[in-house]
Formats: sequence, C-alpha cells, structure tokens
Amino acid sequence: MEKKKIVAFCCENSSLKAAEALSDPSLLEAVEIVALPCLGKIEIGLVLKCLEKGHPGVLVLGCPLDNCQYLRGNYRAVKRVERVRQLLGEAGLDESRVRMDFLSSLDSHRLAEILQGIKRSEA
Amino acid sequence: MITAVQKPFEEIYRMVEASGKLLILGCGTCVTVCMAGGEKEVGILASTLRLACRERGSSLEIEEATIERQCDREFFDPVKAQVLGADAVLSMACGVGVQFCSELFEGKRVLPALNTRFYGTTVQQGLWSERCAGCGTCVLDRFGGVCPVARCAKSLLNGPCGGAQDGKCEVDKEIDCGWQLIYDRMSALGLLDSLMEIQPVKDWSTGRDGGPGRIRRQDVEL
Amino acid sequence: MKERLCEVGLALCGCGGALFSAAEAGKVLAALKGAGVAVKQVLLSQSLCTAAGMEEAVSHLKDQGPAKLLFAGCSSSRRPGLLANMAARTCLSPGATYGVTLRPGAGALLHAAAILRGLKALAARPAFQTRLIHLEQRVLVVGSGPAGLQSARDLRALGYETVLVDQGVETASGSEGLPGGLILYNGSRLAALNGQLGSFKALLETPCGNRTVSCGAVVITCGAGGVGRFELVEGLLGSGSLTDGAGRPTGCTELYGLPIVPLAELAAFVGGLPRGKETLTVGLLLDLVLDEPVSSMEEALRLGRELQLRGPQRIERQVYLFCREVKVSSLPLQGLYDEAREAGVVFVQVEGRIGLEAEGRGVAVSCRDSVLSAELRVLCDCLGVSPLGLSLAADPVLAAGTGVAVDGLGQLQENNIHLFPELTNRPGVFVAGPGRGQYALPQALREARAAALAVHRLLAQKHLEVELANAQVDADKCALCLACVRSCPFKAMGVNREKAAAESYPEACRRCGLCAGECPARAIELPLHTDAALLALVD
Amino acid sequence: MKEGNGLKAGSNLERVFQAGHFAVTAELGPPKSAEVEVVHTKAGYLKGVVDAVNITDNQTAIVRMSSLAAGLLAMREGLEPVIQITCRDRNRIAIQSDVLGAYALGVRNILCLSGDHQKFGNHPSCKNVYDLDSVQLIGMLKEMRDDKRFLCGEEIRNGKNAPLAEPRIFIGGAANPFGDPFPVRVIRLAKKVRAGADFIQTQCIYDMERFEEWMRQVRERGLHEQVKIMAGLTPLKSVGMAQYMRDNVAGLRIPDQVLERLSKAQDKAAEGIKICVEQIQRLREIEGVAGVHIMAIEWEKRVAEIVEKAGLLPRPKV
Repeated sequence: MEKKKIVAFCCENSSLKAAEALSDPSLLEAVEIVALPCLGKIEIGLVLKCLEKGHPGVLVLGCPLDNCQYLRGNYRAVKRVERVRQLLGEAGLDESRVRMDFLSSLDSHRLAEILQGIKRSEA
Repeated sequence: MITAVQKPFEEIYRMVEASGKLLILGCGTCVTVCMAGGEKEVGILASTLRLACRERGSSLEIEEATIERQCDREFFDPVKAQVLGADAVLSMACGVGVQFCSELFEGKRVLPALNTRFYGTTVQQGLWSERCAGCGTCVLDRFGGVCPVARCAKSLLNGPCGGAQDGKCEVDKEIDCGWQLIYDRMSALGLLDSLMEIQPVKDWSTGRDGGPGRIRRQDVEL
Repeated sequence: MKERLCEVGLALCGCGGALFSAAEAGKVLAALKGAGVAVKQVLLSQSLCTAAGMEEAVSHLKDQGPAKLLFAGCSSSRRPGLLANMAARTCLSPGATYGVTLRPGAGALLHAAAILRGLKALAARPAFQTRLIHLEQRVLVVGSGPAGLQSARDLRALGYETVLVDQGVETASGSEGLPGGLILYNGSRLAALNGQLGSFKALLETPCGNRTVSCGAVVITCGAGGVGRFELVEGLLGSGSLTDGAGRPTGCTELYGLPIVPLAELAAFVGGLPRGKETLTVGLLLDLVLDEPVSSMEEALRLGRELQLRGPQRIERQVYLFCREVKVSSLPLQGLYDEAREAGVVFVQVEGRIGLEAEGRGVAVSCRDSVLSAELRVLCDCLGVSPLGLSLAADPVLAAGTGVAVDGLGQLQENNIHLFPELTNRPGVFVAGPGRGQYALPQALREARAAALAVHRLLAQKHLEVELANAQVDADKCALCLACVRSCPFKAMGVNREKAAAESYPEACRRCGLCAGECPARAIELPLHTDAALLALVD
Repeated sequence: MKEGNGLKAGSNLERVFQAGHFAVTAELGPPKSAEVEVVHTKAGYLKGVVDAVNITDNQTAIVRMSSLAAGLLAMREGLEPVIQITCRDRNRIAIQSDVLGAYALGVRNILCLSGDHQKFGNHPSCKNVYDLDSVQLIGMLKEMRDDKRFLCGEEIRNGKNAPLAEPRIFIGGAANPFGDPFPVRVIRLAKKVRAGADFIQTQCIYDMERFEEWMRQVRERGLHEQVKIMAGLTPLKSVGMAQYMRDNVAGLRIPDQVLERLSKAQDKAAEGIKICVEQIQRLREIEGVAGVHIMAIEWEKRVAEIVEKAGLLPRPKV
C-alpha cells in the first residue's frame, strides 16, 4: 500500500495562495493539499476521518486571525481543532498529529518551512 | 427540548470495547439541536472510537446511523437490519431513546452514549439552560413565568434562600438566582403583592415522586 | 451576447511585479503546449490591478468572449473582489472564473504548472444555475448627522431615491421632504431589517406607527447617543457633488464639500485659500467629543494666535475659537490663552448643539454662546476641527435589528481588514461615521462618501446574476436547531417555514461553508466542496 | 401538658421574651463524630450564660451528630435547646415524625430552615429533598401545635378515642437581611411571621447600616410587634476568618471597615470580641430587636465573656 501523506487543509484565500506561490513546488509533494473555501468549512469528523483512513497527520492552515475574508471562519476552526485534539487525547493518540497554523497568502516561506519540517521528519 | 451531553470518552470506550459489532445510532431531534447526538456527533464518536480501538489493539467494527427520533417506533424501520446485525447499539439519544430502542429490540444490548440532563433552552450557541423540572403541576402563573421549582436550587416556593447574592445563586455564580428573576419579573408586571401570598406545600405526586409517569387520553386513543 | 469564441480564456497579468514580458508569456504558453494544453485565448495586460489595465482587459475579453476565464497574476493582483468584478463586467458567472497566484521570478515552467492546476480546477467546477436578483434603486440612510447627510446627498446626486431615518426630535409628521428630494423619517428608528441585499424590507418605527421601506441597500451612519451633538443644515454639502466627480478630488473643498479640515491641516489650507477678500474669517472648533484633551486646546490656542498674527499682506484675519469649555488649568496653558487673547482671537464658549451650514464657499457656525446667553452665527471662510472626533458605541437595538456585528469596543463593524472602511458582515449594509470608530468630522464625511460609492457600485448594476452555488440545506435532515442561522457571519441563513428547514439566501451567501461546519445534523452541503468530494480527496 | 399561662410552648426562651427581657441565645455545633464529651464541654461554656442554645442541623451540609441528639445531651447539662430542622434532608413525613419525637423528649423550641445546599458540604453528590420550604415548615409546625393536625389534615392522636397529643413548639425562623434581592427580604420575613413564626434569628450581622435599614422596613410593617427578632452575631477570631466568611459564606456581608479594624488590632481575637460587644450594645438600641443570637463558631468558650461584657449577665430566671 502506498504510504499516505499528511493532509493539509488549506484556505483558498490564504494558505492555498501561499502554496501556489511556493518557489519550490516539489515541497507540496510532502502533503496532500485539500482546498477549502474557508476554514469555517472544516469539520471535526473530516479531520478524524483523515486519521482514520491512515493519514499520519493533519495540518490545518488558515489565514491570520481577524483576517478571514469570511470574518469568523478561522476562529471557528481554532475551536474545532481544539476539540479534535482533545478527542485524540481521549482516544490515546498523539494530539500533535493535528496542527493548526495561520498563513497569509504572502507567507510562502513559512509554508516552505513547515513542509521542509515534514520532509525532514519523514526522512 | 431535552438536553444531554456526551459521556466521558473513557466510560463509553469501556462500555463498548467488547461489543464486537457496534452500531452507533444518532437521534435527529432534541439531541441534534443541543449538539450532543446528531449525525455529526455520531460521525465524530465513531471515528474517535475507531482510532482508539486501533491504538489500543482492540477489534471493534463500528457502523453509523441516525434516525429522526428514537422515541417513536416508526422511525426505527430504516435501521432495523443494522440494529439486528449489530452486537450492541450505542444510542446517542436521550434516556428515552436509549430505553425505547432497547424495548424495541429484545435481547439487543443498547448502551447510552449521552448523559441526559434537563428540559432546557439554547441560551446561545453552546450554552443551554434548564427551564422546566417536569413536576407535573405547573405553577408558572404564580411566579411571573419563572419557575421556582426548576430555577431555584432548592425549589423554594416562598422566596429566595439566604444565599442569593447579586442576583446569582449560591450554588453556582454562573446561574441566575431564580428568585431574583421572579422578583424582577413580578415587579415589572406590577404583581409584587402576590409574592406575599404563602404558597402551600406542593403536590409532588404528579412528578417523579408519584412513580413512573403515565398519561392516558381516551379521546385520542385509537 | 456575443457567441463564445473559445472555451477558456487565460488572462496573464504583467503588473508591477513584472511577471511577464511577452517573451516570457510565450515560454509559459510553450510549456503549457508541451503539457498538452492549448489555451486559445491569451490576454497579456500590463497591469490588471489598475483601473486602466482593467478597462483594457474587460473590453478585450468582451470581444473575445471566452466561456471561462483563468486569471493568473501576482498576489497583489489577486485582491478580493477583482475577479468577481471582472466576471461581472465580462458577463461571466463568478463560477466561470478562477484565479491563480504566480510567484515573481519562479520561471515559466512553474508558472505553467500553476496555471495547469488552475485549468484543472476550472474544468472540474460544475456549472450552476443562476438567479437574477433585482436591485431596488432605493437606499435607506440611518442617521442624519453629518455623515448621514453626506451619504444621502451623494446618493441623491447619483440618482437613488434616498430615505433618511433619524431618531432625533420627534415631529408631528412621520416623514417629511427635504430639499433635494430626500425623504426624512424623523423621531424614527430602524427596528428590523428583513430580506437581503437588493430587496431589503426595513421596518421603521415612526411617530405615526410602523412603516416598511423596501430598499436595495442600507447605510448606517449613527451610533448610540449621538443625537444632539451636531446639527448639520441641509446646505452643508452644497459644493462639490459626485456627479461630476469622475476625476480625483483636487482639494479639501471638493473632497469634503465644505472647508472643514483637521486642525493640523488648517494652516496650509488657509494659505491656499483664494485671495482678494478683505477679511478672512477662520473658525477653530473644539470638542467634538465631551472630553477634549488638553493637547487639543493647546494646539488650537497656538494655531489661533499664529493665524491671527501672521496673515498674508493686506488681508485681515479674524480667528474664532469655539469650544465648550476653556480648559486653562495649567500655567503654560493659561499663558497661551492670554497670548491668543492679546493677538485678537475671539473665544466663544458654546453650549448645546453646534450648527454648521454652507454659505457661499464658506461655512456658517451657529451656536449658543453660554457666556452671553445669546445665539450666535459666525460665517467662516474655513473651519479647523480638533483631530479627536466623535466615537460612539453602536446602538444595540440597531445592531440587533440589522444583524450588523459589533467589534470589541461595541462599535458597528467587526474588526476585520476585509470590511474596512465601509463594509459590514451583512451584505448590502454599509457603515460610516462615528458609530464604527473614532473619527474627526472630515474623516467621517469622507467615509460617508465612500459608503455612498459602495452603494453605487452595488446598485448601479441594477441586477445581480447570482450563481446558485450557495449552501444547500437538506430539509429532511435539518433539525432547525438554528446553528447555521446563528453562526452565519453574513446573515445569509434563515428559516424556510414552508419547508420547515433552514435556507441559505444565494445573494448573501458567500459560500464559506461555516454553516456546514456547524450543522449538527450534517444537513448542509457546499456544492463546490461537497462532503463526498472532500472525502474522496483524502481517501 | 398544656401551659396555662397564655404561652404557646412554655419554653424558657418564650418566657424570657414574654417577661420583656432582652434574650440571649448561642449556637452549639454538634461534633462530627459520636463524641459526647464535645457537647458536654461546649454546653459547660454556655450554661447560665444564655437563655437557650441553638443546635445546628448538619450545618453547611456537613454530617454531624443529629440536632435532636445533641440537643438532648445539652438538655441533660441543664441548657434549653433550640433544635434546628432543615428542609434539605427530610420530607414532610420525616420532619413531622421528628417533631413528635423531639417534643416527647422535652424539646420546646424548633428553628425552621431551608438548609444550606449540599453542594458546599461533604456529600455534594447526594440527592436533596426540599419537599417543603422553610415558610411551609413553619406553617406545618404551627398547624401541628395550634390546629393539632398533621399536614395532611388528620388529627394528632393515636386513635379515634385517644387524646389529642400535639407537639407544643415555640417556632423559630431565619432571616437574612443581607441577601438579594433586598426588597424580598422583608416580604419573606412577613411570610414567615404569617405562617406562624414566633421568633426570628438573623444571619450574622456586620453591616449595621443595612441591618438598620432592614429593621426600619420591619417596623414599617409592624412585624417587630408580631415576632421576636434576634439579631445574629458571629465574633471574628481573625482577619483570615473574616475574609473567608466574606468570600465564601453565601449571603453574608462584611464591610471593609470591620476588616480594617481587625487587621490593625494587635490582639485580633480580643478586638473581634470587642467589636461583637459594641454591636450588641448598638443592637439593644434598635427598636424591635428582642435579643441576640451569638454564633461563636468553634469558639463557644468565649461566649460568656461577650455576654458579660455586654452587660447581659446574669440571665433572668423566669
């Protein structure tokens, strides 16, 4: 079986743009990018499903707080990610398998760092 | 609506770990509204359980389903096969639904995933609060529409206890003193005088204290 | 409409980021071709993010008429609304456009790869039915203070029927006509705002009972308790209407409609005033808020003295300083006060309302002098106002009734950069003035104009073609828990009583999916991001 | 067993009131064990110093020796007990039964309380009862005494032909002038009086001004003429105790001045007692205050000192 990648849920307005503008697009191969219109769309069940299906981890990449085009999407996402991590803890899994970060569309370098980190830890 | 909260995960896990094939059954009415046992929570609990089982090396096969209401027979029809095929049902309904499901499927183990709490209202998303204690003899007419039985920690009918301070209950500072609410309301309604009346001892027999409740209405009986 | 000449058009931006030269574009196209993709239509603009570049692009695309449009540019050319604007102006539904961000200097191959991803996404995007939303050409302006009047006047000038609501003094009649064709409901308040942009139904509580006004958009310019601080007479905004304002405003007079400037700009402004008058009258107005800080007093005293003494040759000046209280508590301030007095500055201690009125090219200040106990009217050639402005909390009833969210300080409009300056969480409702922040008068007026223009941008389209790609509610699953109604930031969710289920309004829904994320019954789907599609992606 | 002198129950406390004396009672907290000696010792401190001792009923919902049992022990030591009955732990059946028993054993005073919520006690997960509230409890005792009937309406006799044998109890109630909502406080007192309370014990008083305001309202309604009001006092042992009570005891107000005075004093205990004595003197001046009730929490041995310094010794023999 093919080894599954970390799933990166990206907000179309911020982190996805940062991903599109990566100077080294090959970094994107480290993760499975799933574009969401806004992180407000992210569902706890969907994140858990990713882990259930064998993805080693989930990255939730939204825009900086107070910078959500849809006003409250990232705030809601923060709460939902908190709950996912709590559930993981209860299930006995490492909570850090689900991580959240806030990237603007200009933060390609930060995204690159995150992706490089993933590549390194996998190597 | 009836409000409920999910049981601690560990308690649920221990309840179901030896079930073999488990059906998690959600309820689409009250517990969906209070976000404790609707389709979404069914999915979340199922995924969490699967992850926990994998992590702890136990084998549990989990199916998911949600029906409109678990307190009425007819709604179970679509999931009958699933229930019968499972070794146990983890019901995410209120206590009524859990028991009714259990009654319907003789010999099937039906387990509660929720702790049923009270009859209440959504004050705001994520905050629910009790309004009715189901005492069976409504007294709201005498208290300006605020129930002393449900909203006073001691169910006092003749005024607040000594512990209320700044409009909050001594039991929990987050809870409004029911008697403060009654006083405010009655004073706004110009009915303060009627608070002077001594409320006679209450007949509790219409509620829980009278034994399991039963209503029979012959006019609507078929 | 023109027949579509090709399937997908590609718009490449060659803006300030200098992404493309013609040669580089050729390389990108070659790379695309190499990948087996032939894009039939290429537009290479110098600057899609400028007005001129935009015009060029729009006219070009209208001629060519692609069915879908892929837009590729640097991140600054991908600013919100640009794509939608282009879509609207080229008669494409918003769903038929897609934007890709290119990184400067990444090279043709990488650009091509990004464009390919975009083409794929665009191809995968399903077509949606559209609905034509009629945009009522009537605007409700709440608050008839300076900002409200400015907005209302501008909207009138732009040809919109404009209804003003003000809580101010109750008059016997419910509504009255103002010069200039404005309709004013005085002593009235906006109690509820039903419906959605284009066809709001505003419920007004007036002295003559409730009235419903239907309108395409709403501008809110008031805060709580603002009544009585200021009174602007209709003539205030006499000069400089918007109809001829296609070009940029050239100076304060044109911009503000009145020679009212912040204290800091006053000296320069006075210097620039046309000469030829024998006497130049300058007003200084303090206390736009109750607590004027000492520093404003200090600045006004200095400025007053300076203007009084150092006028240009042969032009006499008279400086008036209007304030509610002369604060000279400290010794240095007392000194400044004495100096200003000696220089000839006239001090007017004001009580009650301050009336500002356009007169000629100047502004007349009318007020009650509390020392003389007499009404006063001073005609000023220009007026400097203290930099501190009105700052009012939102009227909670108004906020609740309109569904406009408030920020941490209790003022209208959430603290979100995508809303500034005039947008609110509720599409079709705009804000200006002190209810949304702390503003000096000139600023408030400028924002009122921005709000009027924003209304114009929306309503001038007359109709809005809305793709039905909004959130879809499965009525059978919906438990009517109202989580979506409560959580939708844009108030785009309501209850469909016939279906006994929640419903999203396509004209207001921004397709963010927050409701779907909240729904405990999993009854809400976002057509562009269905649960099945998302699951398939992670399978 | 009827008292033929117009008295309702004929207890010492009632007689002291009737004779027009300024009454003094004290509180005696039963032990958190079956240790009899504790009651004896505390009773020893109080004997001859007060007109009656008030025996708490599992106060703050912490399990202690029952009020009735401790009351009997105190009685053996020569003190007259006031038994507390709360609505928290017993329903109308248990309470009526206890009242009959208490009377049979010689108890003549009962103080009717709602009871502290179990949340603050040592069994917070228990089920509470609250079948009755304190007003209804007072009414029930009055009905038993005056109408000679149980709450259900049956006569209190052991059989058709048996004599009526009703418990003749001097009935007490509590009042908290410091709880909220304030205007309800007097209303509630009036209800208790109407329900049949013979005497009232107040929550401990530190905020004299609010108490005086409350008393003014009490007099306005003429309640002080219908019921004997005993002002509650708790001497403060230390600043820590004062702060604890202010922050943790529901429905209690301690003004900052009191705290300040205590914290400035060298001997905190002596100062606490001094404050208490001053309070008694001030309370005696207030029209309608018929006595004081001293709740010296685990400090019973200093009650005599307080009563003496307040000039209230010796206690009258009536």
